[in-house]
Amino acid sequence: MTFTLNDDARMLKDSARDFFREQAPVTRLRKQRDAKQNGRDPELWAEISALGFAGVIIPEEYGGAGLGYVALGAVLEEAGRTLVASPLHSSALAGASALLLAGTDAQKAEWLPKIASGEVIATIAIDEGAHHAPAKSKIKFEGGKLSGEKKYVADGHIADLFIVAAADALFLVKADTAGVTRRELVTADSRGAADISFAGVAAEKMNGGADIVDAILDRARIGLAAEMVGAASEAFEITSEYLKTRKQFGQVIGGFQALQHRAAKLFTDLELTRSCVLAALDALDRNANNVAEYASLAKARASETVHLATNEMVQLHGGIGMTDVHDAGLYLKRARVTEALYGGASFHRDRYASLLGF
Amino acid sequence: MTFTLNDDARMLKDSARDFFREQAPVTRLRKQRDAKQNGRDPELWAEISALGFAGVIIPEEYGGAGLGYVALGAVLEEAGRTLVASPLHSSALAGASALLLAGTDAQKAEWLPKIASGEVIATIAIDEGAHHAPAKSKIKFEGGKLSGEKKYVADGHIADLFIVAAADALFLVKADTAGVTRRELVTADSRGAADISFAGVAAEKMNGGADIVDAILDRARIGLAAEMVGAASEAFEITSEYLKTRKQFGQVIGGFQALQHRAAKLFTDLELTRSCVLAALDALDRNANNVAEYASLAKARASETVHLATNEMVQLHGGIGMTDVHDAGLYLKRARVTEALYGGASFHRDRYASLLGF
Amino acid sequence: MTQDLEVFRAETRAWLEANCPPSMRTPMTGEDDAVWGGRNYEFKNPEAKLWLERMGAKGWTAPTWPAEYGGGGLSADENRVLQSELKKIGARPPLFSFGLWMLGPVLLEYANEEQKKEHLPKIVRGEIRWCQGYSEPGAGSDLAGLQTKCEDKGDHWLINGQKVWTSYANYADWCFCLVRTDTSVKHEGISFVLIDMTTPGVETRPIKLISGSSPFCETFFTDVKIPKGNMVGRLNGGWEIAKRLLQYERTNISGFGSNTRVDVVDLAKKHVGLEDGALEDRDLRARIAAHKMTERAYALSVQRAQEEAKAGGNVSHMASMFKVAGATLNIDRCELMVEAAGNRALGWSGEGFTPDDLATTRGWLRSKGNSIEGGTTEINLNVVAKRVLGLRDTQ
Amino acid sequence: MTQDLEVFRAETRAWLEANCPPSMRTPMTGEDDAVWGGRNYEFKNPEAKLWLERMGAKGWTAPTWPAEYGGGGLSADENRVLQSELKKIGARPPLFSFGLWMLGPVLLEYANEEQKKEHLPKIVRGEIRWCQGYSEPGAGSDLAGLQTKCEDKGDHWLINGQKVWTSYANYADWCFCLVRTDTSVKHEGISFVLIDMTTPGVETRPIKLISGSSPFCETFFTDVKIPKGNMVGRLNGGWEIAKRLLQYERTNISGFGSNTRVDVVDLAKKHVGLEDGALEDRDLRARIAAHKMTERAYALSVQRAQEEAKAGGNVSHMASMFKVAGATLNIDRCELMVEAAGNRALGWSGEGFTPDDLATTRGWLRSKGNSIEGGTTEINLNVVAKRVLGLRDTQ
Repeated sequence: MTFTLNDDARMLKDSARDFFREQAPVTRLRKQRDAKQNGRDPELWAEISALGFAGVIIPEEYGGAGLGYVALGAVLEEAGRTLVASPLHSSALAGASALLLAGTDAQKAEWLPKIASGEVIATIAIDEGAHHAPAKSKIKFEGGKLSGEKKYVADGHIADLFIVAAADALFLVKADTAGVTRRELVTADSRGAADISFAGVAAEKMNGGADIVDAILDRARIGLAAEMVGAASEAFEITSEYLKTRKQFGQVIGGFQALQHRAAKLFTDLELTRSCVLAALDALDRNANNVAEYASLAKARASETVHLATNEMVQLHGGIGMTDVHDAGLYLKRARVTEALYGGASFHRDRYASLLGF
Repeated sequence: MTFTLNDDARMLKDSARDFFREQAPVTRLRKQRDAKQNGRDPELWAEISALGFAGVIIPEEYGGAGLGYVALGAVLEEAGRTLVASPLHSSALAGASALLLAGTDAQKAEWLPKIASGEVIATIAIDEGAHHAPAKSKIKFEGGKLSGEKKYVADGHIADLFIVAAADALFLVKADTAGVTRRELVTADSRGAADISFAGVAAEKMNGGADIVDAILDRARIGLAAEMVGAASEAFEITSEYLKTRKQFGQVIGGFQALQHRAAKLFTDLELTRSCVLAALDALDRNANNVAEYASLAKARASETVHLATNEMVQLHGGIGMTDVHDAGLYLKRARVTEALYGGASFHRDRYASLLGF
Repeated sequence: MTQDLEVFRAETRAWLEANCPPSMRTPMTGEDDAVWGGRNYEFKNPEAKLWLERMGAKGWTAPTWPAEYGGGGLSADENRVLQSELKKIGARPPLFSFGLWMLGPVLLEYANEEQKKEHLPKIVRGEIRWCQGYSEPGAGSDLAGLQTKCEDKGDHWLINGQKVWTSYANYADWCFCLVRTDTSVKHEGISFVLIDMTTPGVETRPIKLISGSSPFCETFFTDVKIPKGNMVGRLNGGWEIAKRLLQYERTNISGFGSNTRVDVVDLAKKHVGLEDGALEDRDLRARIAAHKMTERAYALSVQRAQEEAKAGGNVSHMASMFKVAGATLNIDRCELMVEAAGNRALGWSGEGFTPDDLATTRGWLRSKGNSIEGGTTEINLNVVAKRVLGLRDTQ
Repeated sequence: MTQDLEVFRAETRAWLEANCPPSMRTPMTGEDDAVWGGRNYEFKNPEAKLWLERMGAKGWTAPTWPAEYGGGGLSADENRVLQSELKKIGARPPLFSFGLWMLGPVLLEYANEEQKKEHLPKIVRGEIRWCQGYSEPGAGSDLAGLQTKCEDKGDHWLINGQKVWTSYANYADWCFCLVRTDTSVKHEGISFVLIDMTTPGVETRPIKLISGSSPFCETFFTDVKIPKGNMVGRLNGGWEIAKRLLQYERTNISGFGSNTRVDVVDLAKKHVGLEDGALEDRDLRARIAAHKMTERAYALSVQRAQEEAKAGGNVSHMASMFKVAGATLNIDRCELMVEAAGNRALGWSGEGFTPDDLATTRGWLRSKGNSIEGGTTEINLNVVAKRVLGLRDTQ
């Protein structure tokens, strides 16, 4: 196991950091939101794709860079820092993972190059109710036709391709297929999503059963956890800076011991979570046999950490943190969405306990 | 509902406070322990009984004072403050409650006067494994003979009379009956207890079924919660005093904001719990229809509060709090025992949720 | 005495029966149903206007204030009878008002006769809507660091500065305001003044919160002239009044938690589901149970404090404790609601979410302010530690 | 290079095979199996003595210390090979020693040649057992407030004062000790000295803990004379050494959590039981799951820090963070164990409880000290806030 980025990943991370800081800082999300784009920013996605970020885990034979999950995780972490609204996670990580793990040769050949180039936006459609419960899917597939409903599909409102999970199977559905109805959701994180219904829709079955559904979800969870660690880190650093500059009672508020202790605890929590996420990404690249454990560990802890970091961000900023003009609210809202996606801390504690046999 | 003591209860509380502070301060427990009495202190029990504390809830017709649970709770709270080791809770509250609720007229007439005078020590025998699970009792009663095992019976090593709970029935067993074997337990709180086995023992059935078992347990829980609030209050006050006197870095440590905030939170928690316990005691005297809710509320919160108060007591005293010569350890140990008895916070959260229908 | 009370109860009941309009006996459906009064207030429901006028005329919007200032002049016992009768018919509060909750009590204590006569009756009748000018951009938790200047110009005071977090200043008629009258000292250089918001030089700008609502404003004072008679209490004596008023505010805000319309248990049952009578997510269930216990503990503690206050105990020092506990409770409640509602509580607007879903999300975001407004949780913990527990710095 | 390492691995494996006695390849069954060495140490097992002698002779009790001071003289890579081979055969540590963990590294950095030659080899071979004289009754968290006086008497130092929390001082041969050599300043008036515990005027008194064990002592120095050569580093330069040593101590204590013999999950399965493969108490189950996650996160973080240290990163500032996290983790673990074991973990002694039950109770009580010894959690949070995060008082 290693926690250290190799040279390729390091370079990728640096270029991602530079690009997102310059071209997609939080003000860009704010602009998208105020223009009611609900996460639509094709220009930004084109730029991101042009930098190769959409093909990081896709092998070179399919037009990607074949650099693996550690590398993509590094990019997602940087994207998380500035709350970049793009289908990087849903398409370049979750969608691509689904095709890599469950795609037939023909499906891979058809879709992976387009995902790598950013031409096609893919996403995975998992949940069917208010909560994450993949094993309880009611998706039906009979005679080549797929029926059922999916809720809160991330980037579902802009995706071209859905990978639809049943309890023990996966299906490819093009978004423009007859019988697909999507209701766009205007979401709290200003990224958008969709509820989607499939009424006897033409669909292609993919390889694999429940195990593969789980394996794909674990990749989605770990990748999202990387984004969450990025957001939590940035939230922490902004807050920490504020503690050093805001004065009350004649001194910077970072001098107050109660706040110092809270900051120190948050920092510790963040560092512990970072180790889990790095280890989980590494486990994917190593093809470790306990990826499921790492995934639940990373997603549960990242959920709690980003929750704490963003709540402390609001509270320690005081009144200004409650105003819309400050970024704290944007971090808080995105955090809440990522906490819920692909299972929250509660779901993953339960799963972790089961995996450990108790 | 009222939170205010009436004159009788107020007088009783004051006399209990004076008596325990003078005759049974923590040093008395320490002496008992060092002499390996394991909770045996017949002299102290005689004094306590002489003051009428053993008969507070027992009606005058049976030789008691008939003052009710609020009054007895006030005495238990004071006993909790100085960690008084006596069968006050197990006999005067739990045992007496069992006879009052489930005793036949003959059983009441035989035992209540003796419990009120302190001549007989009664206790309830509930748990059969490591955890509180009254509904899962395996006690058998056939042909007037009782069989089964009870674990960690509070004051079971000194009791004269056991009220043995089955899942849906209660039995009176005299401790000296043939077939009763008790193994004395030397416990962390220096109060002692016993594991008891009943091998076809002559027993008298009492009135009532599972409901009455529950009702008796609720009284035991609420009374114990009163003792716990007393211990938590004293632990808090001792700690608070220490914060005002111990100096480090040229100032009293109570001046450090991180400690101030922890003390303020603990105080708030304690006050909220106190309200629950007072309301629960009052609900018993009012014969309210939601005593079960109050009991789980009071026991769960008292468990968490006394846990926090005693842990903070050790931590905020620093090294000295870890030494045997300081009282912090004694509070911590008694707290842990009371937390577990008659169901801990986890058990009562579960029960509370069930009572509230979710 | 008791007999008098029973007479009073009968009369009250009869009067309410005759005077409380039918729609005012139905539960409020949202914040929009709250009547705030004031010069420019537009009643959405004519019966709400009638109800306010009738209650205001009797002084029952402020039942225990002296009748000479427009109040109801009731004893504490009579007021309890009135409140119980109001509750019995499910009557809506006729008026929501910072004048009633916060300013009135301090005017009664600190204002001169003329000021009381001028302002209290209008508060009672809901004719003037008040806002509070306390915090400033550089003076939040450190309120006494405020800099809004108030200069003595002989025949008037001249005010220059900026306030922030003035609740509904854009709707308010008057503002009670802390100003600096001496820059050489801190707490002892603060005074308490009343400002007509229509005075030239007063400007307000609403602040949009992360929840999307705008219940607060920035308020700017540029060369604002106010009469000398608009200072309450003595020159440089404003800090004492400010502290007293903060107690009223904290007591008020800490009550937020009880204003629940949707219960978290119901929400969880709906979105999470039951299995053998227990919420399927046992982890969430345990945390909701713990929360419901704290909620009950809080409610019982408020009841206990009221009982102790009634018995003559001094419970004013508990305001900070209740403020902290109440804010924490409501924040936890909103978090659990969002968690229970899952992805249905991640919406912002549009048809994809029900109004209840959206209210859960917005309410969750709004709740984050509870531990900041009316004194942050940190400041209130300082107060509990120092004033209640007696822990003090030696420095 | 890699080939050299493989040669080293083969040689090491062969040596261990030939020299590690059979009983030293079995897991330790308790604290009693730990070998602490020293002048008066009595080995319970002759093979333990043999194992220490053999390892000590090779310097492998301190593998990376220079060979000239009795150490193994291994490179970091060679040491990793050695450790992995030791782990492979399940070898017990030949020696537990504050000399190895704490004093040795600072002697290597700060001591003069004579001191190194005198003390380091004896530490390596376990001939001298050391204790630490740091805290005093009036100087706990505020360690620099220490008052034990050390006066220059020309040809010797004269020491008077009292230390507390000296680990196993009653068994130790020598003590490394912080003393005050200048009363006019605080941190700059402290020196670091070495004291032979057999010197007249040294007395120790064991402290009984709430767990019943006595791993610490009070130590009294009354007119204790020590040679001038026993001061390490410069006069009044002891605070720097003290801080460095505390880092070693914190790293050391924070490792407590990993020393688990009974797993909390196994204990819970035994005492709580499973239902459909899940612990019956779902509330406890969720909390154990969260704890197991933190435990894993902590272990991964230690691994990461080691990797970063190996790559040349400066991770010494993380000692305080790991100390806090490690102590919290172990305290939580012990709490969960006691909760899982229910009334079986409420015993103190006697036949009513199994030795494992009693170990759970005693271990739980002992764990409460983890957040106090080696710098309290509060002090270490201060350090993280100030030194790692750069949050400082402006005062």
